[in-house]
Amino acid sequence: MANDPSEKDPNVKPPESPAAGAAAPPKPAAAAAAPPKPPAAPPKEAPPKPVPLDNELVQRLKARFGDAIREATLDRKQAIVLVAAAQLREIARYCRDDEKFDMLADLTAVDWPKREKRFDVVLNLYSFPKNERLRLKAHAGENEPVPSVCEVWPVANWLERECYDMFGIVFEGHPDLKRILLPDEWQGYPLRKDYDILKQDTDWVRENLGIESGQ
Amino acid sequence: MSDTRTDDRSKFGEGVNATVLGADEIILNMGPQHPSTHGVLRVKLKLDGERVVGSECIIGYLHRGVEKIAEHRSYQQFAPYVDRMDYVAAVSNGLGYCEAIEKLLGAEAPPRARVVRTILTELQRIASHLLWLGTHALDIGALTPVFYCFREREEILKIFEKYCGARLTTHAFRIGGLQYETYDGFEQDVKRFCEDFDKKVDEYETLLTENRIWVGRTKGVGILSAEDAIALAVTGPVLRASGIKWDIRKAAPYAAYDQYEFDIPTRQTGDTYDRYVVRMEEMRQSRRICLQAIENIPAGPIMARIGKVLKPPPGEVYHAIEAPKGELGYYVVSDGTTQPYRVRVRPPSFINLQAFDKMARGSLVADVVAIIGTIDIVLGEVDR
Amino acid sequence: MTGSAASPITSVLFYIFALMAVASAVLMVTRRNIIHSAVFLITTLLATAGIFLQLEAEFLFVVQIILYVGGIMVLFVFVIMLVNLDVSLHLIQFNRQKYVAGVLAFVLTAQLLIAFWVGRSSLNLGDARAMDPKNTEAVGQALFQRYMLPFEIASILLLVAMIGAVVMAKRRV
Amino acid sequence: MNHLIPPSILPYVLPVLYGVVIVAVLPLLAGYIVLLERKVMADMQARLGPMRVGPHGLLQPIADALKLLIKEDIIPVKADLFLFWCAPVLSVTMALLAYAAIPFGPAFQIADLNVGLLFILAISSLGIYGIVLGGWASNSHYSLLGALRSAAQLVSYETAAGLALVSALMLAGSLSMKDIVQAQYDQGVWFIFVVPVGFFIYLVGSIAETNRAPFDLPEAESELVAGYMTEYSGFRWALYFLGEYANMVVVASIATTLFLGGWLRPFARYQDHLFGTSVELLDILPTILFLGVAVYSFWLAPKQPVKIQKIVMALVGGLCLVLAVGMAGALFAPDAVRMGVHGAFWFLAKVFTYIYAFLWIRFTFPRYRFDQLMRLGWHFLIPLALVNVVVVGTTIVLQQNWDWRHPMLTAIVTTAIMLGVAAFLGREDKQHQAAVEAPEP
Repeated sequence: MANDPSEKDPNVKPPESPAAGAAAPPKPAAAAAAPPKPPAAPPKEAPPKPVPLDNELVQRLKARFGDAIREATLDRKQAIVLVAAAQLREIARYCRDDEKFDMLADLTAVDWPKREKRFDVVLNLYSFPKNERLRLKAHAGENEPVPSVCEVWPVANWLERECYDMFGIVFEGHPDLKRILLPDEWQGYPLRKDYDILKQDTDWVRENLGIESGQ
Repeated sequence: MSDTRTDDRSKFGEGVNATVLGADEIILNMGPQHPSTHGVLRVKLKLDGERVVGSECIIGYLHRGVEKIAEHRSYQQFAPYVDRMDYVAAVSNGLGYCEAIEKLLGAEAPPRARVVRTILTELQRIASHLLWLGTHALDIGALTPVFYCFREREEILKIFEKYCGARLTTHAFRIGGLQYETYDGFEQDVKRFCEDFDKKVDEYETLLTENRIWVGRTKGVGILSAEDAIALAVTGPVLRASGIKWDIRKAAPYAAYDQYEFDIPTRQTGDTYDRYVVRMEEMRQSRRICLQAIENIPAGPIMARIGKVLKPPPGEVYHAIEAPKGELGYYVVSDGTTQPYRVRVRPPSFINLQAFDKMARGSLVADVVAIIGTIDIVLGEVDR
Repeated sequence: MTGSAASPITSVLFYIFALMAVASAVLMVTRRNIIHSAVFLITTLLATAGIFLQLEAEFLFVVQIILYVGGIMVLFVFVIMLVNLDVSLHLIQFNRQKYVAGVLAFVLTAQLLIAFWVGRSSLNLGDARAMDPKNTEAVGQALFQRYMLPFEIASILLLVAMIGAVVMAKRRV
Repeated sequence: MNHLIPPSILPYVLPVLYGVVIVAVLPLLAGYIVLLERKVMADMQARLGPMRVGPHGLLQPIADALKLLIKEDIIPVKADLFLFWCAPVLSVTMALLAYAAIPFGPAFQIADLNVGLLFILAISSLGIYGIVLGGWASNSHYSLLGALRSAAQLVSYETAAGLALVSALMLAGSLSMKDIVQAQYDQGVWFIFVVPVGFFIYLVGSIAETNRAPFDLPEAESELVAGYMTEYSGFRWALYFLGEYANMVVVASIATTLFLGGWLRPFARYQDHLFGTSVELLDILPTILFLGVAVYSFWLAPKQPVKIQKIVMALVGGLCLVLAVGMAGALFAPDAVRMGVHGAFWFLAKVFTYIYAFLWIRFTFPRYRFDQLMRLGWHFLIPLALVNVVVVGTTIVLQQNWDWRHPMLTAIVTTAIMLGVAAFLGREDKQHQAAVEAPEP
């Protein structure tokens, strides 16, 4: 039943997943031309457009890490900083020690299969002294290991294990990287866009029950 | 924050490698079917005699892949799934999700909806804490409080049932506001409940707070220092019991919390007894909020004008609320279609449970039950 | 209850208890399972306690039960359970000197019988005189008045033994 | 009628008769104590308790017994059959054997041994075997661990309870239960008022000795599940249960005899006569009680939903009426009968209040952890009991040699000393607690 996700050709996509509509690279900042405004139904308050962000925090980061800080945007009044995956751990340690972001609220990933570096590793930080939130994002390719931030925030231990379990992102430097929610011998990474539930079911049914399709 | 600090912190990370056993250590397996693990949680304890030397929580027995389902549902269709995660506090799950999507849309629920949402969420917090108190006391051996707690919780569930027809997985809110207008007599019911609830909390306190055996079983058990709490990103009553005065309802007010004043109970030592005191005090504060809220529920519409088909422009948002267990966050990425591209739930129980290993080390086997109870986890939310 | 000691009921009781004591003693020795032999040892002790009771020496009956069966034997059973000795079940119990043992046993029993036979006249098994009802007080008086010194020495000895045990068993903290 | 029975077994007839009565009544009594416990527990937890089987659940014990009889009897594989069978039997026989020396009434006692109390202590100390052998025979690691723990608990609390009884014994001067009650009658005061700390220690010790909450650790420990009883099912398990409740009644009757004045009516020496008849004022209390219960159950009878329950409730009413008449009749009967009937009533009333205290404590206190439990036993109760024995001893010597004649004053002084000692021991326990609280990093 080992449907190795990598050799699947992209067009076998679940019917109801979005078609080429969102083909434009969804990085908000780069999509300069926002998609055509939704038909003006009753006057709805549209959210503020994502806008490049340039406050002192971003300047300090740029001064410190130079081009490792790829972009900084403000989407719906929330600061997002895109960083290079390689320096993720140093930037994380800097954010915790000097910028006082002492709590890693959440660490997760988003799968954009059409990009060459398909995964977004997203870190939501929070600072108790400054009562501020910051979101670090890093792009990671399919089999490209991401530096683990376990030493910086110990809570990342389970969060990174869940990311590995759901997306297959390998966090190098993690003390005990193995699946956390799914059984250890599980094949495939469910939250990847090309992990098709329907195909999973038909494979299993065909293999174990010998009938064509369970639907 | 010198670097040396990080070295000792890294020792949190390594799970108990069960194969390496000390001289007379044994592995004790608790769960997944166990009377006091609050659901299907399996804990592998490494014991040296009676003392717990290491522990590893094995979870995932209740994993339903909610986040994968979200990618194949429209925004409104996914709302009922949110109730099934922390099924003990379904209303606050719903509030978190609806407000996250409203932020994504840039919409804002009308004032009346925000006030009613606050009342129902606070009632749900009381109900969740009551269930915690009942089962926690039962695990430690006090047979009576569980029946008192469920008697009060029943009153709250009746109010939910009258309002939206369901008691547990209520799906009470809609994106943009409320579906149902409050039934007439809603204010009187809430007032009657809040009126005599204070006396009821005193009843529990007389049963437990000064009870020498209760104090003996909870004081000094499962200690979590403030520094460890922040390092492990523990939130909610567990964090406040370790001495950090932080509550999202005050730090980043949402719904109508900025209109009412209430205080945040905190304690210093961060042991099971402190978490008990913090949660009891939180119930009283929630009652205070409800009483202030039902004084004047503003008139006006209960639904924002966001139309039937929701197509939020591409982008992402992270919205966090103060659920009874801690910070419940929703990270929603939209790609402009009617279905969310990615919904990530930041589950307080899952992250608080990771602190179990730190709390359980050095304690006795009999305390493990008390420690699991004091973290107040719900496996639906841990496994998602 | 000062019924005459030699009434039929009590003598019947005596034979029952005596038989029980001997039978369980034999059973105790022959059992392979440790716990079974411990249980039979307890029955032997209970049987001897029964004989004390039948002689209306209640205090001795009660002391026998509290001390031996309720105290010492509990520790025996504890030790047996904590140190599970099922390894000993597989050892062969008896070595090959069966014949030598048999001869020795025969010689010993022969001597005993002869001794009984010769001295049978002095064994006047008169009726067992019932103890006077106040025997508990008598025992108390004897212990604390006439034999005060030996009693104190014995208690100090026991105390020393207890402290020694505690010191040895204390976990090297 | 005496000439019918051959003289040699005459002294044995009455005790055997009493024995049969007790052994027959006890399982029923144990069953109804279980019902009482469930009803009291329900009442304390704002609910109703068993209501379905018979009116207000009155037939519940019979239903339980039947259920347990027909339940499948599972014996674990490789269990030690002989021991597996005899462990519950052992624990029940030991509990029943202890009734031999308990004086239910002035005449209603199987055997008035002059070492009565010691006999009961000896027999109840044999109860440990029922538990230990049961744990060993069920061939499961957890039940063995549970058995050893409860045995350790029993052994350590037996000492404390024994020492507490010694303090009451010294006042009575004799080991025979009848003499103890007689001494309380002669001294005109129940021993609970003279040595209240002794009573308190015995209360705690007896709760621990019968393995009841908050000391029911072996059965309720989370990973031991049900302690030594886990592998038992069906009637074997019911035997253990019967043993526990019989033990509870034994312990209650010891406390009643020694501290609450056995079959003595409260203010036993208060001879005020009612309207000049030979009836003492307080003697009519039992009759009033039973009359009240009878009226209440007759009032309840028509309200029962099901017809059969109406009949049963009416029957219960009738039974209480008969008892009331019996109590009243005994007033005018010859002295021996009156003393017997009323004595038994007062004895049972006190036993039930003691058991009610057991139930009350069970539903208000959470469970002790095993190390706290042992520390309480060894560091607090036993030293306290020892000091209590010494203090009571000195007061008695004072009274006999320098005829110190104010009993009330001595009681107050001794209690004050004891409370001081208790506080000291409590403080030491707290320091230990603080030491545990800051475990080594």
